[in-house]
Amino acid sequence: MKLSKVECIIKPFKLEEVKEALTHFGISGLTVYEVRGFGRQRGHKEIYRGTEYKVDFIPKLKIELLVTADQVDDVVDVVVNAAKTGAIGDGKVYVTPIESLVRIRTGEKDIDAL
Amino acid sequence: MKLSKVECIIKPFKLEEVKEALTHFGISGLTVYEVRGFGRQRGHKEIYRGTEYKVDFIPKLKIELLVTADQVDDVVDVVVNAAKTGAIGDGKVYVTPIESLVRIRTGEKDIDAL
Amino acid sequence: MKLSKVECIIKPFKLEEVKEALTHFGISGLTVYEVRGFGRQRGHKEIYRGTEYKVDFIPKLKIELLVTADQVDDVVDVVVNAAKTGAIGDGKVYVTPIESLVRIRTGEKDIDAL
Amino acid sequence: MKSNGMMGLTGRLFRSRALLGAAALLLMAGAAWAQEEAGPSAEQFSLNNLLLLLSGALVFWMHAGFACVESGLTQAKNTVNILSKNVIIVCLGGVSYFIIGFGLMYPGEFNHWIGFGGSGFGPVSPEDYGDYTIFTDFFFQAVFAATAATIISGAVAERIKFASFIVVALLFVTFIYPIAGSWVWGGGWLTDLGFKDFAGSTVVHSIGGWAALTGAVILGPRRGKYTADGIRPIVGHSMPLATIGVFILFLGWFGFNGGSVLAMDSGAVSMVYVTTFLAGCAGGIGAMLASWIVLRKPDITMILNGILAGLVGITAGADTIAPWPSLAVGAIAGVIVVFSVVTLDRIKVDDPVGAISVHLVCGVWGTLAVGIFSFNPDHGFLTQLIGIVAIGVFVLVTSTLAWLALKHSPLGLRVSEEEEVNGLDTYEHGLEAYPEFKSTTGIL
Amino acid sequence: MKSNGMMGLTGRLFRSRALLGAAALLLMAGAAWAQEEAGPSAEQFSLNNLLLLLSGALVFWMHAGFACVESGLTQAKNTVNILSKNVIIVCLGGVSYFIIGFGLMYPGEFNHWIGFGGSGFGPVSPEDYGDYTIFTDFFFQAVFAATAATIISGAVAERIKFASFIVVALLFVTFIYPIAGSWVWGGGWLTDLGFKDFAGSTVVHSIGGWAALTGAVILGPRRGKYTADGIRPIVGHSMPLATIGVFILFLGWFGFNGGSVLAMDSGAVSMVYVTTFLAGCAGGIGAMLASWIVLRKPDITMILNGILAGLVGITAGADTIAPWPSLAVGAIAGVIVVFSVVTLDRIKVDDPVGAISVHLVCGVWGTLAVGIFSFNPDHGFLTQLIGIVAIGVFVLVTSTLAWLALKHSPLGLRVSEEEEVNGLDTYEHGLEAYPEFKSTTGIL
Amino acid sequence: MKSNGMMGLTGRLFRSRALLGAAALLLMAGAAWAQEEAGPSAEQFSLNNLLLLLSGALVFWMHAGFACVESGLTQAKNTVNILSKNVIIVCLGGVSYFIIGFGLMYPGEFNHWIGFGGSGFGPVSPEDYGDYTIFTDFFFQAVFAATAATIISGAVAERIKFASFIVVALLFVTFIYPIAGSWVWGGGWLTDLGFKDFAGSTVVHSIGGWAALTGAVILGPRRGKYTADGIRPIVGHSMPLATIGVFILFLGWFGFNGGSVLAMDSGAVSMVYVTTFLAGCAGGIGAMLASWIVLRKPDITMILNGILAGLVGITAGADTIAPWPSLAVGAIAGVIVVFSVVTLDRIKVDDPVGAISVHLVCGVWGTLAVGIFSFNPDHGFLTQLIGIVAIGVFVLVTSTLAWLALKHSPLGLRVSEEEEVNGLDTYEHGLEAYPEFKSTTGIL
Ligand SMILES: Nc1ncnc2c1ncn2[C@@H]1O[C@H](COP(=O)(O)OP(=O)(O)O)[C@@H](O)[C@H]1O
Ligand SMILES: Nc1ncnc2c1ncn2[C@@H]1O[C@H](COP(=O)(O)OP(=O)(O)O)[C@@H](O)[C@H]1O
Ligand SMILES: Nc1ncnc2c1ncn2[C@@H]1O[C@H](COP(=O)(O)OP(=O)(O)O)[C@@H](O)[C@H]1O
Repeated sequence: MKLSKVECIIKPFKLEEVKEALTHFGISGLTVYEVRGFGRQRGHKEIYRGTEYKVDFIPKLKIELLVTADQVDDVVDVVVNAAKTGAIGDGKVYVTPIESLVRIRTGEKDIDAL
Repeated sequence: MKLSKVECIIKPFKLEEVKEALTHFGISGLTVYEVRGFGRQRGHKEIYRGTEYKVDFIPKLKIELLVTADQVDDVVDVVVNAAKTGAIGDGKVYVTPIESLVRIRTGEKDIDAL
Repeated sequence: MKLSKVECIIKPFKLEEVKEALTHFGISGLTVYEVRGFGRQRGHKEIYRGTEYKVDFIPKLKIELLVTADQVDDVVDVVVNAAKTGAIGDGKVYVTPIESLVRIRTGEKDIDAL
Repeated sequence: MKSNGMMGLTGRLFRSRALLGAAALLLMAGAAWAQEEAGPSAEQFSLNNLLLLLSGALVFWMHAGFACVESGLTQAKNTVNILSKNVIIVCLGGVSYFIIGFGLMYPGEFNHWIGFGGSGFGPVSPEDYGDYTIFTDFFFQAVFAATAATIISGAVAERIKFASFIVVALLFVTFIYPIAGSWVWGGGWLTDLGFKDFAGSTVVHSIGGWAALTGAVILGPRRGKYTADGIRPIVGHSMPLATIGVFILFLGWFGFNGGSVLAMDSGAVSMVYVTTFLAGCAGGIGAMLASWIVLRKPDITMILNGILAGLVGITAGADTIAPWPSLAVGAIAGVIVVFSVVTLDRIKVDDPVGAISVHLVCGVWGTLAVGIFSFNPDHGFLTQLIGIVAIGVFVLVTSTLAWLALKHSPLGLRVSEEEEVNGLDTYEHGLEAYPEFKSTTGIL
Repeated sequence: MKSNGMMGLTGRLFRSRALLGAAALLLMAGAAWAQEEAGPSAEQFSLNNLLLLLSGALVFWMHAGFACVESGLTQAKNTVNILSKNVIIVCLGGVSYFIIGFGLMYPGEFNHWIGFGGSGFGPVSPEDYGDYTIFTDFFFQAVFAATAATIISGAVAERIKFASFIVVALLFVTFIYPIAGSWVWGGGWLTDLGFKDFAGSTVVHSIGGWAALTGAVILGPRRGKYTADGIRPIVGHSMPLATIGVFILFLGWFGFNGGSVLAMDSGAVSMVYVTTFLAGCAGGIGAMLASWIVLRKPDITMILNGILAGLVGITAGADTIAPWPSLAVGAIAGVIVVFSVVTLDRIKVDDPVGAISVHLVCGVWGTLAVGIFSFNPDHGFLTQLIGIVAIGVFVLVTSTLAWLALKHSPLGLRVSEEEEVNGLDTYEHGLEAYPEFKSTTGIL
Repeated sequence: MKSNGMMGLTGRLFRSRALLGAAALLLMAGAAWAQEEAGPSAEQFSLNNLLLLLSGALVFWMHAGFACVESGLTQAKNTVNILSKNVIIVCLGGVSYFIIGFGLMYPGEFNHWIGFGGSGFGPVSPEDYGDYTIFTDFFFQAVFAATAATIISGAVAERIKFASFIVVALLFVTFIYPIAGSWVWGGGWLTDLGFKDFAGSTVVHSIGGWAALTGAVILGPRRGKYTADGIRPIVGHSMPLATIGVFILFLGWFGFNGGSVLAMDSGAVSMVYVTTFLAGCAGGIGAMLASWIVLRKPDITMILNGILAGLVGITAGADTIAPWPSLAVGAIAGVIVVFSVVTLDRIKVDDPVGAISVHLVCGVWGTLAVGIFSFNPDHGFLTQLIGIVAIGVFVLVTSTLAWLALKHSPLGLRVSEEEEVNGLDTYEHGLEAYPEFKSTTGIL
């Protein structure tokens, strides 16, 4: 079966909820990146020693999930539901195809490596 | 329309310039990762308490941009122009296809989610 | 020739070995991300001021390699061999296709940009 | 103003007299005290001032310790807030104590409940003031006062508005602390009763601790700390900061207790150094063992709290509890603090740094310990209990009123959910504690 | 050599005499001073030495404070550089002051403009030297000297070559500071004039500040600070470091000012402690209010600068400005520093840590404040102004020459663009301050 | 118990007598010492106590310095472990020295090889004890003892089990250090021989250093340090921490050496301050130059080690080496330490923080330096050598036995490979030093 990579940019304080929703759903693992980003939500102004400046980049987390192609839609739903606050800056979920996967420990391939 | 992910490894001090060029071009958002890498540029030697050692990994930033397929070429040009110093280690820009995209806040899909 | 992106989640202390194996193999560069993840290996319990809690996320490194399609299998093998400890949590290697690549410094494209 | 000084001294003499009596009993007071009644010799006067000024400087230094402990044991996103509170409280405390607190705490002749001796002090003859100059007296007292206010800061951390904290801390250091303090050290009714609190297990630590308790309760816990699934620890962001802070506080305590002898009486001061040192050490050991046995790991935050617990514990009787029993006082405090921290969490009182356990609980323990271990037969358990309760009730009531008044004022007490989640630093201070992308320092 | 010691003392006596006169006026000097003229009693002599040695140790400690403040308020990529500068300047300052500076600053009998009393000191009778031993004298003066050099370090941070900084700092601490210092404290022409600078608002802080100003101007701003779009702040990388630094400096200031009484005169020393404490506190409050009102946020870096500003401000008159006016001196300094920081940025003088505003601007303010607030009628505004200008011109000229000479020497002054962008630590020191991949500590 | 106190004094008098003799020789002892034999005046007694108590507080403060240096120069993943070791060793050291060490080190009349004067101390007359109270004596000695144990901690860092370290450190501070110490400072056979070690280049630093050496050798190097390709440096995680630590230690050294005069003798104490200051400065300069020239970069970790090396170097003779030669002693120590660090790495003795080079190698150098530079003709190179060898052999043997016994006990000595690779903090302490995802502080 084909595999996909689901990447989710979320608000940091949502990590715990998203993780629990995904574990509950039954994903086998995930990887988290600390990132900073901007989009609609454009950062805020700060003042340092009298000078105003824009902090463009807002701390976000990226969650990366390897899943089988048939799980993708459900996984995306789970993340969207768990990560949503309704406020600007909630983030994105995007999916890319995976050509192959290997588990380092055992050498198992593709779906067996999940 | 199809979407693509443009990933750019750049020198950290170029972030501001690249960000401004991209904003000016009109991208809707971006995400930044702190990474370390090496390529042609192989790090430098340092000395710690009398022993010389090679610091292989040089701090870089990765910028990740989700754009429509027809924007890809222009975006790559914008980044290449803004990030170029002409010196070794300037970095790479590479493009991967995206299967789908969702905006967490609204559930909008694909191009609407940008 | 087509290019691929090989992503490897490994145990942090294996970085040096993997890097050396890859350099020896002849890859032209790589990029490292600091990440945290979980899978089979589920983190550990810690106690803070009397309360037990689970630290789910274990520090890992992600190595990202751009290689030509015909190198992929060998590169994966090299990484798997160098990164393996045989213990749970050794990580994954997965491959995604790349549409295009540019070297910022020179504007060289695709395989020339490696 | 001069008479105020002289009167202020009256109160303080109760401290040194009680001390001298006790010390004399066991330490066979020699030539040094003979001169006491007639006023100290010129050199003894200088020695007293030197001791108190340097001790005061060490007590001042404790504020750096509080700043480090509190920021180390809280999250990085609130660090600028914590640091700002600790820095500004010293500044505000010093000035307000000069204008009001000092006159309120040492009012001279007064009704033994409340009195005011005037603001600041004018030109007075330093030599006529007593065992040390009025400047020395003020300085040593002022750094104590600010300390008491700082205790509150940790317990209400990560959720209180900066401006609101400033208001409450100011009320506290200007009115609540000095009035309660005047009862014990200013010649008030607890002095009359024979209540013994050498350097402030109750007067400084418990008073601060009671206000910390009411604040923590009225504010409520930090979001996400107590969930349906149980307690979710919110881990402090830097153990080196917390550890440095405790070393600073331990060092400062030699000034806190050693200076509270209020005279360079070698026997008393040096015994106080020893009991303080041993109790602090025993507190650390007690907490390590308790956390290792009960919690299965030697939790460094507990060891650090344990050291402070031992120090708070010995503070009431550092001059009248002998070295061997001081080990017991400290070790018990170290064990108490571990159980207190756990218990407060069970009853959902959220105290990020353990301030209530260290300062209130062990402050009470230390004050009672005088009734148990003092070698001065005048010190009674019951008197100690009365003092603890009286001061506890007073501070509970007044601080609750202060917190509630502010809560219902337009200013309010607690930051918004958004601010709490994203960190107080960005919202209230417009600055992060560690603002760098580690690698983009090339441009930032 | 012994006579050098004795002569060095002559100069220093001007300080203590002026002090004593003023203090006596208001403080009704008692028995302690009666012995002064005949030489102190054995115990008074010991007391003086003890005060000065411990005060000197506290002043030494200020170097840790400078290191923390400067590294906290600059970028992580230059941290090893800043730390190295601060560490080595103490070492070099101490040794060079021993060999040259001390003899230049306290030359004994001299033409009141410049003189040299010799290198180091041989075996002398400590008792015959005066109010304290020559060793004590040297130690206390040497830690002061290194302080003055450290002030420069912050203003030129993040762009100066390590070797070049060492050369200029050495020239400064070896020649510029001691010569200007000899005019005021060494019995020179400004002593004769009645110029009053108790502990060095001008002699230490402004002197350092002038050299910092010329350095910052000649070096030019850091790349990217002033752009076509306006000022782009370069945010300091660690607020805890900066805050700890200010606490250290505040503590050290009790030694700086308290020790400058140069005798354990209880009235004077304790008053100095109080005025120093109050001015520092008021400085912090003034800066907080100014930044909150004018800049809309209580900027912690401004509060920290404000505390230092208040301390610098009171330093010239800590012994002759009474406690109430010391509040004014400090608060005004705190407000001044906020506006000065903003103004320097407007005129594109890039001072990463605010050293010029704190030490130069508030040093000038403090020296003038003596002319306004001193309770000693001998202190005149005009005399103060003359001293400020004279020393200002001297240091401006000499330090400019030093900076320019170095700039046009083969060594050069400023690092390359590449080095500045990537950080001085990697290039000049071959080591990063925080070198770890956080998670790969398994292998690194 | 009292007699124990009196006897303990006997031993200590050797130190002050030796000192006084030497100082008198060159410093023309004045009125102050005349009273010595008849017992000090009341004020002199107070002065002595004040000096020793404050000096002891400064020595206590050195533990904060060790904690900072050691955690700064090791990896983040082992930071909680290092901090815990440093904190608990003070606590355990203080208590065990009270119960056993003090009585063993100052046993009173004894066979000059080993004796025990009893546990703790009961109520004694502080005035009858000697030049200072028994409390003062104990406090000053206890903080020294804990220091010696802390030296070991750095050399065995990042691989030793927490519990095993505690056991060895306790054995060391309770038995090995006091017994060896009694030979030199307790009136033992090395005192008789005329061996001179003013404040402990050998007694504190080398003793700690020998135990550090045996520990580092028996434990073996950290994994990955010495590979087939050569040495792979394991870089310390925070240079600011390391630098702050050295400033703390330098400050503490004024108490360490200054207090070791054991009396407020102005000439001696102030000279000790000067020689200590100059040697520390010269050590930093020496190491900077050596590392710049030989290693091509001014390595800040070498500068920091160099300062400590200079301080360790002057410690044996701070009171009998004049200021000029103290510069030489320090500078040579600074150069030695650079070569020693490099050499130890060559022979694969893995000492993460340079403790062996600083404390052992420069401790030996400092003790020999007395034989070379002392102005007291009684001090001979040979006697110094005998003392060094005797104590070296004793500590080598006993500490080796202790390490080996523990290694072969069920407890074991070294953590598992897994633990070492992933960091001791998670396994042994269940807590990371910097536990935050920087950006998820919203939930953690
Ligand atoms: N075009 C984009 N490319 C890459 N990342 C993006 C893009 N747009 C948004 N992001 C990421 O998603 C985060 C949230 O996006 P934003 O537009 O602010 O909110 P929302 O998704 O609610 O409209 C950003 O902080 C950024 O990290
Ligand atoms: N084959 C590769 N795979 C992944 N990342 C690479 C690869 N080659 C280079 N990089 C990344 O790009 C950065 C710059 O590459 P480098 O070859 O040094 O310079 P240039 O692109 O100017 O030739 C590296 O530091 C690394 O992060
Ligand atoms: N489904 C997944 N999606 C994304 N990352 C994963 C996934 N499964 C595992 N990982 C990553 O790989 C690491 C190792 O996986 P784990 O299952 O613990 O060990 P192993 O690969 O040996 O079975 C995890 O910590 C996580 O970072």
